[in-house]
Amino acid sequence: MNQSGAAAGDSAITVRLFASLREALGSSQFQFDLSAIDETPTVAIVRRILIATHDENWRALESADVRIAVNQSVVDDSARVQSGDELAFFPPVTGG
Amino acid sequence: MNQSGAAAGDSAITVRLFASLREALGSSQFQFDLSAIDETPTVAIVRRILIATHDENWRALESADVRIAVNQSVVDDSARVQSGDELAFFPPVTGG
Amino acid sequence: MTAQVRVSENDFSVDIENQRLLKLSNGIGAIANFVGVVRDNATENALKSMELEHYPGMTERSIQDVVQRAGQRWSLLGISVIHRIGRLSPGDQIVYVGVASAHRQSAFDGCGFIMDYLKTEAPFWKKETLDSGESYWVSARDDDQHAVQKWQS
Amino acid sequence: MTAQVRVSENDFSVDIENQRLLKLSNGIGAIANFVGVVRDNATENALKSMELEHYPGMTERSIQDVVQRAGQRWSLLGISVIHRIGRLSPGDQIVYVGVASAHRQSAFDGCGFIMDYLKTEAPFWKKETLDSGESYWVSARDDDQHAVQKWQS
Repeated sequence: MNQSGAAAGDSAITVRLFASLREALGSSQFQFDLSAIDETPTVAIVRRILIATHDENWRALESADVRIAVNQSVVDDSARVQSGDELAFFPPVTGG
Repeated sequence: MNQSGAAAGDSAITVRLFASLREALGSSQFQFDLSAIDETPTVAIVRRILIATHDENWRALESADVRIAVNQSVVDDSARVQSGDELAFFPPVTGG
Repeated sequence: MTAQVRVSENDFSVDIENQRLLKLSNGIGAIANFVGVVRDNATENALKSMELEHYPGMTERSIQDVVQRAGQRWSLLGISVIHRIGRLSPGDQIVYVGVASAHRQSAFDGCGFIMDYLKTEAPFWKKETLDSGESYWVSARDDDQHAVQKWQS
Repeated sequence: MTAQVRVSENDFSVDIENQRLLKLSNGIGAIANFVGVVRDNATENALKSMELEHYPGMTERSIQDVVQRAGQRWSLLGISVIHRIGRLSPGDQIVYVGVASAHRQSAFDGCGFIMDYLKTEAPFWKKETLDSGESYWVSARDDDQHAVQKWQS
């Protein structure tokens, strides 16, 4: 994938990770460039690429427990993302 | 009925009235002597005597709405009272 | 389970009462509260004041009875009920119920149960006075009689 | 119906928030409150502190969404929700829900509904640290998933 500056700025999404996922994956937020793939990939495709391009820990993203939000609304992994979107992965919520 | 001092003291109950009943009957509390009647009359009998020996307003005691308590526990008019008891009549409660 | 019941002319603080509840037990994770407030019912003529009459002794006893029934029915860690008497104005607090538990559902259930039975069993009576000077005893609501039925199934 | 949602590191006063609710509308006769508290769950090893992480922006949005659904479902006169974030200690207040209504049943229902959905939808995560130094993310409870089902019938 092309993660170089200019291209990423043009057609990137922001990926955010929270709580136990953030700790397990060692990252809270990063840009993910869409320019090398389908311009509006599903979350399932983005997730598959993230797992393929990172270490073993990232398989945690595949857990049935993982919740997904696009632009701060909960979706399932068939939802599509496009440039500028915010995609978040997080564990089941435990507030209140 | 013998409502004279000494006798009433020996075998009397305290009758209490609350809220709209208190206002309608113009009394909040009085002694009722049992010595001239059955020593353990039912509340129904006491009520009948109270109505018979007072003015028309006291028919308010017959209303189906009127609640009865003996010694601060809710009962129906078949309950019996004896000397020293506290008998209360009141309208449906509206606290809270 | 520790329970506290108070009938008083004085106003109360929910914060202070909840902090007292928290001190009654370890393991409290949830407090359900109910606060009753003097509502201005009148459509044309505003409410000026409300007078709360009660049956001293029987009020405390009947609230304690309701509170103990709630404590037997649910796993609760503390209950506190305060009911005011005397003269109140629109917006004034009338009644406080605080039910503490480990988790929220039993706290909510206990709090609702106590209010439903308090409304139909505790000997309090409200008399309202309007700005016009007219005053009347508040009528019991059929809704309140129906409300307790949901706890009897 | 007016609603207020706040996510904050600061503690709250139930009294102050309830008084704010009362100013939102005429005709309020009932306020149902829920207060969540940091519970010491540990049996052998006491809880030292709790860290509350959240998803800024989405938390406020998801609570507002739950609050609006409650306001559409029941006849309510005001809703206020405060949820704390950051580091908390055992006994500290975590969440405040205040639901104002003319009569108590809709206030109770709205308050229970908001808590049940907030627990399953609002993006907050609790991490507990014990006196031993051990720390762990709190697991979601199956009970919380079941709790929302009662509102879906």
